[in-house]
Amino acid sequence: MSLATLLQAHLWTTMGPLFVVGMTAIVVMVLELFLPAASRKFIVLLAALGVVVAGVVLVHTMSVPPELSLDTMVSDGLATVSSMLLLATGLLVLLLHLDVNESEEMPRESSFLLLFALVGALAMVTAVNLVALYIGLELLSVSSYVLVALRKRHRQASVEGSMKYLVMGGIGSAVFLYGVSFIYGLTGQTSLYALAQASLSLWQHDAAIAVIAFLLIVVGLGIKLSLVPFHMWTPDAYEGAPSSVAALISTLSKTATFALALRVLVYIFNGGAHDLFPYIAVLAAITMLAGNWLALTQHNLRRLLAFSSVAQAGYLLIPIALFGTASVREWPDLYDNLLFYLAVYTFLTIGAFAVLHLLEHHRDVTMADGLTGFAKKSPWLAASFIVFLLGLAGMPLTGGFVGKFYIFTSTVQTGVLWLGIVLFATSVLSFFYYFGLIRTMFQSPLPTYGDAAQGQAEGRTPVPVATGIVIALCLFGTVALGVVPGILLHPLALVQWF
Amino acid sequence: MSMLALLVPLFPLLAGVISFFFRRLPGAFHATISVVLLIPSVVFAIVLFLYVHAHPGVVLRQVIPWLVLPSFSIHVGIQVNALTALMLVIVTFVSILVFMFSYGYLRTDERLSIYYSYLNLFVFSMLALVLSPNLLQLYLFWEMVGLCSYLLVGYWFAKPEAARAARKSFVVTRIGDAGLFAGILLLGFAAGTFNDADYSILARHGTLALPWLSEPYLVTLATLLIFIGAVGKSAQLPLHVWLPDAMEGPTPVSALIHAATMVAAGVYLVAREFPLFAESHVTMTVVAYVGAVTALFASLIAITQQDIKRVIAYSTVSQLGYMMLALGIGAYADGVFHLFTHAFFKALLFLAAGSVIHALGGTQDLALMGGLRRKMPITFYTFLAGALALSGIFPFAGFWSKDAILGAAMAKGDWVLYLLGLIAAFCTAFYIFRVVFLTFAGAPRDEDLHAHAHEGGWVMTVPLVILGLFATFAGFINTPWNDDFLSRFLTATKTPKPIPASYSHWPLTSMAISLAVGLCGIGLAAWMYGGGKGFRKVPSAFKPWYALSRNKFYVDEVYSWTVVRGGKLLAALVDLVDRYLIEGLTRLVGLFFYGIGNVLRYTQTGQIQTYGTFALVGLVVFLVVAVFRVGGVF
Amino acid sequence: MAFLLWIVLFAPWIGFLATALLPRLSDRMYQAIHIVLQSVALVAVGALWSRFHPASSHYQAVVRLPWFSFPDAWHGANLTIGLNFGIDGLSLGLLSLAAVVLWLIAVSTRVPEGLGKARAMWVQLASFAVFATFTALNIFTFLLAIEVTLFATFFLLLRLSEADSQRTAIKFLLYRGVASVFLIVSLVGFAFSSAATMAEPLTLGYQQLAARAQGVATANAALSAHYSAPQWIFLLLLLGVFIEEAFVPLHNWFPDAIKNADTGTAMLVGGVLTKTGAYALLRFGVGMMPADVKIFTYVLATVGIGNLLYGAFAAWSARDWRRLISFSSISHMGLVLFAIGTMQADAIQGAMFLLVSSGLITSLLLLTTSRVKARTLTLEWRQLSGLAKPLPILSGFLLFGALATLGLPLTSGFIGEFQSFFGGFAVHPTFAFIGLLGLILSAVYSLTAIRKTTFGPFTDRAAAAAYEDARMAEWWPIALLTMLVLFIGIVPYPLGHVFLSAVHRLLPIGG
Amino acid sequence: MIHMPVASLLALAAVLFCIGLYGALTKRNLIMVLVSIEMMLSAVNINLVTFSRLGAAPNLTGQVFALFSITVAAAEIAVGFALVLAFFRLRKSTEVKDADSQKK
Repeated sequence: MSLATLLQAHLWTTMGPLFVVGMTAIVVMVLELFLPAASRKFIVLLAALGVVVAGVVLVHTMSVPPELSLDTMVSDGLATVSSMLLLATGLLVLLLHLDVNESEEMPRESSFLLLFALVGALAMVTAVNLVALYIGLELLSVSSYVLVALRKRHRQASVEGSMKYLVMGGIGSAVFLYGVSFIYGLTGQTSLYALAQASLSLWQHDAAIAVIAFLLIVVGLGIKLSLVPFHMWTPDAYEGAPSSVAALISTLSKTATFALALRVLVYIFNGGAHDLFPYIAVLAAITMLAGNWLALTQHNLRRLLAFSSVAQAGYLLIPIALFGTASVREWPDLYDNLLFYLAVYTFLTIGAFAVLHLLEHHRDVTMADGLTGFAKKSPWLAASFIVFLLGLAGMPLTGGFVGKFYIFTSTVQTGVLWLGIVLFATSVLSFFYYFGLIRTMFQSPLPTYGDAAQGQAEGRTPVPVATGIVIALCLFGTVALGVVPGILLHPLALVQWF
Repeated sequence: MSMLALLVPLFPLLAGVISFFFRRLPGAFHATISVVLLIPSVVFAIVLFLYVHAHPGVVLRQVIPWLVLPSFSIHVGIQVNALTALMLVIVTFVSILVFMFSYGYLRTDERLSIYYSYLNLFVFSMLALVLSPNLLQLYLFWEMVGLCSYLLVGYWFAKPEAARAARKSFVVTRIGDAGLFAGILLLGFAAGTFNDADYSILARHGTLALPWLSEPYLVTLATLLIFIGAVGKSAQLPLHVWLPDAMEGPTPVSALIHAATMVAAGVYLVAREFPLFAESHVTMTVVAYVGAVTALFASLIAITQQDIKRVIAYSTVSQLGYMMLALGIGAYADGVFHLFTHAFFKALLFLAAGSVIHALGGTQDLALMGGLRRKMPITFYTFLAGALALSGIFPFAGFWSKDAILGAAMAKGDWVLYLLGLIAAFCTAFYIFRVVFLTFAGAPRDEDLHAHAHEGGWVMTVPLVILGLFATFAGFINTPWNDDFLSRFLTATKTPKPIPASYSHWPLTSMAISLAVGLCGIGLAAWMYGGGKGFRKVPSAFKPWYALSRNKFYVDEVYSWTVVRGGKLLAALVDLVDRYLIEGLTRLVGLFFYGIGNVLRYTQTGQIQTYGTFALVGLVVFLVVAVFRVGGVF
Repeated sequence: MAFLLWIVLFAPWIGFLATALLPRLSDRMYQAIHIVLQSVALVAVGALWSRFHPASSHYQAVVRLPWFSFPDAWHGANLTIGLNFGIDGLSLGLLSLAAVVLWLIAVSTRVPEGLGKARAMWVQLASFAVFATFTALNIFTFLLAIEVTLFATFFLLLRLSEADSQRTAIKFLLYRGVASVFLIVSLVGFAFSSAATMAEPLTLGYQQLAARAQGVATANAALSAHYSAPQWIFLLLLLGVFIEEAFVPLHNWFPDAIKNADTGTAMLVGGVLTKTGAYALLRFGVGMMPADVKIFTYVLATVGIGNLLYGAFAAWSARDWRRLISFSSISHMGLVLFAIGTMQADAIQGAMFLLVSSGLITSLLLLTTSRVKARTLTLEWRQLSGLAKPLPILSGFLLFGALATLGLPLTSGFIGEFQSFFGGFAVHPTFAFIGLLGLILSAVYSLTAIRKTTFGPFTDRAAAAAYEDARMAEWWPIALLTMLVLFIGIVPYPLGHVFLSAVHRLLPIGG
Repeated sequence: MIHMPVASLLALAAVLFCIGLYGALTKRNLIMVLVSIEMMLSAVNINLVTFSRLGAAPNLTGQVFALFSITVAAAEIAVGFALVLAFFRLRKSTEVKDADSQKK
């Protein structure tokens, strides 16, 4: 490949944000190494600035038609929209990190890892080549493994969580890659576009191997997406991770992995979609059921949120499962579904983790019982938490309702109504624990005995500025997407997805 | 003219409203305003009666739309025909006397305003019922009079018996009302209107039918259902149980509602629907037999009752049975005639009994009375007039009307009915003179009470005297001498259509027999209780029969053991099901979800390798399924 | 006219926002805001009456609020979602009921100490949602409103309940949550399947859906002959309705909610929220899936009459007023279901009457008993007797409520009752005859309650001194409800006329 | 050039993958677990390289892919060992079963 072709390859259009974030990451890494601990705040802000700049670049990208560079990176609808979401997520996480960094006494080399995770995530959504996708996936994963282990306050849980994440993630990567290797073997291609063209013949000639490859890929991604029964690392990792990292792995890596899964599965396997995607449907159903069911009896707040995110992953999987029966005309609908709900989910989850962080740090609350009297002591914070929980439960006036309803309409449209029914039925199951938390917040505190006084510190919970901004933004996002969903839905309607 | 008819019920309504809202004013005010405002009603009622008499066959009708159903409109308003006009006179006339009497009777009661507002509401409802242009409005006020009865029976609500009796009166009549309700709706749907004037015509044309029931059956079913309503209201067998208990209310109330007017509404209803009833032979037979059996049955019970009001209450049941009997055998005019006379003499008996009770400070037990003739002469003579009327002794009112019924039965040749009626007539004469003797004759059985006994002042005696006159002379309205004035009046109108006069000549035989039977009854009573003999020992041969009668043939007990307890049992069962089964199931579902959640929770062992194993199992299951699918198994 | 509906809907909404966002005011201030805005809504509903044309066959006072669209929701075409509101006779009747009850909640029920904000906020949100439920013109708006009522009421139950608030609130939430799932699935399924069968664009609007169902008024009449929804859709709808209406055996949440909630919330739940299910059945079942209603007519009749009797028997064995009220409401709703199941125009009009009437009577009883409880501290019968002596006014209202419950003529309950049976006798005579038992049982249980509480001897002299009968400030709301119940019973013409137009709308074929 | 049957190579990879998986799920020592994961990745690499030469459409991509995979695996194992070290410092153990402070 000559230099000339390289230059003609619209690198900036496809990889601009990635470059910016990557460069920021390196700068931040270097600075973190040399600057004294006192200027950590500045460094995190610098990282956030980099993300903002990347966002600006991305907006610029959106104004030009989709490009493909190096047969690897693309700036199609899915790439740009998910990149936007990822950058927004990254920004929120970084802001949250600003405060978490202080309170959790994390080692300073954390901001750049967040940025590298973001780079990986961006690569996952922009790449259309299996090799690049894999690199992105691993970049994100490895950064996350490290990040999870960085929580000093609960050292052991942190390391253990990270260890479990790493082992399971490693197995997942291997399984995923093993599946991918068969695809490569059958077609000799790693470019998704080429694979998409070969998809039908792949299915017609080598159905057996294709099924195995499909399942391996699904299981590999399932581990990353924490789908049931591959989800079991999730609560432990969430419990161990610093709050900002927990927010990161529950949102950023989910968004990126879902986008990747959508691309990989749909591009490679649409030839046999009718036979293959029902597996995903079943997986989605099991995930929704088991995720909610597991959260039902959970009292540890982090683990509860972890299981809830498992369940939410089930909801998010529905649009992908629907590709099995959807006609090409209906595909954009499924993209819309997925991205809209991902956006909603991101706001809800980061918001919830932000509140949870304050609870943990300032009131030393880890269990649901600790929420007793929360509503009375910190009404605004409690109100925000309630909004996030209502959103997760899919109540109207939050984006959760619109998102779920939208996914549901797609299940009806594509004739997989049973999945829609499971969606709403398990939502009712989730009422029990989401509203259970709300209920606890309004309980008056019980008389306390010695150590049982956990979380019942007097007075309001102080809200640091950065976290406050995060909560406010998430609140705004949640409510805006519920009250005026058009602000996201209408742009989504215009996106040329593929 | 129709405006007049409209005004008739409005005066008592006005009086009721005034009484209700000006509670603080003294009792005399309420009594006065009630009586005064009822005077125009009485006058208008009489004017209407005369008007209808002057224009035979006229039907005054004035309606406004009340509710528009998708299939037709329902109207409310007034309708006056001969029957209505007669009823208006009866109701307003008896009411005004009772209003007067009440003040004497309840002078010291502090809730007199409530009493008068209830009573006025009752009169209004009764008048509106009578004036109803269609069956639905009739039903509306049918229930309203029931409500007023409930309220007045429960007037002394603090007495547990009164509270129970009030509920019982409402619930038992409600059973009948349910039948009436069904009947009205069936007819309404079949005919497309609630105007009952059209029903008999439709029935005769054979167009009265439902999708699931053809014409003759529908008429029979509907009339039987309506008759159930009448049975409930007029306390006929087997729904008579509420009326004796309703005597817990103030005595004037018993006189007005439970003797003269409301209980007669059942008879009025059957009379009103007579043309339709006449279309169904089955119904007519049922009506006649229910009436006859009730007449006898109630009079048998009345023989042995200890409570003066209960005796008269059973007598009412019995007399209403006569009216039903009359209607059932087709003697329409005679039935209504008996209603007319009965209203006077029975109101009289109640009021006189009330006077006695008032004099004795509230006691109603015959065993504590006696010898009151001298202390309360007006009461005695008026009561005697009533008793003679009730016994059917010439020339008192009851003689003419009761004999007309028996004569009609005889003329019809239905000997069973005739005999039932005759035996009842004998019992009637016996039990009422038993009361007369026990109350007024002989020596006082309780000196204390006797010493304080006195007449109740002019507000009480004037109504008694007026009613006494009517009880004596009202029968002359329908005698062969005046060419059966009332019968002609009633049958002259087109609706209800004229029916053949039940008998057209002097039924001397029948008159003689019933007079003789009545005198025998009185004689027996005189022999047993006359001359202050007081209660006789019952010969042991009659003991079981006596007990049977004394205990009202155990009807209440039967109901209590079957319907009431059955219902309560069922209710308790439902309660158990609800509290334990359904609540339990709800909890079980909750436990199920929670339990499964807990089981699932134990899979989170904290061991990485368990996690991996679960993932592997998942993969393997998928692969196995895939293999089977490729192999065509799934 | 549309602006009136705007006011009705957004007055409580503004109230909700204001209450939620205004910083700590005194309870009294929050209540003042609440009362003012709820009154505004009530007045606007009153004004709607004056402008409403019963003769028109269209939805009136239509408010269209373009909102957003779901991209590519139907074969690549966007599905436009608007917040569309409008009224027909049925909507207006139920809207009025809701406005009255919610206004009374605002002005006449006690606010627990320190919970002024919570109550004002959630009641106003619930009130917005309830108004929206009854006036929604498309499925999305309807479902949205149903869900909002769900969580608004949850918070009310949670914060304000007098006893066992946690359990009550969660039970309510889970039961009705399941119901809303059924409603969502069936209604959206209905919209999609009708679009699929008719090969027409997807729509969620009532008018279009009803037109499709009835095969009239569409552009291509030949194509759209007559659409009949798959039976499972209707079954799901029915299940949702059964839970919303608290039909046995899915009623378990209801007695608990009535028993434990504070008076205001109990009025909201018993007086308004249990009417949404029947409203849905009328709007969607009768109006859009008439064929299915006819197919399932025996199911409806069985469940309806079953509930009528079950509710009556359970009320008979009740030992306190609140339980009696809840089961008598269940009993009334049973009759509503029976009436709807007959698909007779008269009966359906009756069902509408019954809905309004039951809401008013339930509220009346709840309000009255709350006043009684404020004095006696209990509503259990074994601790009450002879209340008519110390509390004549309240006892009078209690008696009136009981009489209205048993469907005494000239009270509102009778109108619906006779119409329901009127249609019932035409179609299901057997069921109707069995149902007559309910007429008797209602008298039994209401009057038993009266006998045990207000009648009978009043023995406790010490308490008598403490009991002070209600003053005007306390009884005027009850009197108002009494007047309404009486007015509808005595002069049913206006309401009947409005409902008549709705019946004609729902059943253009004539039943 | 020696003829290498695809099937045997794939079988080798499959066996290696399974051994790796088995090891990862059963070995008691964390280091052994990590090594087992490495074995799984090696199996993948064998696959890739095999297909790069003997696949349906042989090309170099597979080998490039394998190179990337090896690199990434190295990074991953480095992190893994760092974690094991941290874990050892905390618990004085490298046993898998000791990483159980979080459950349920």
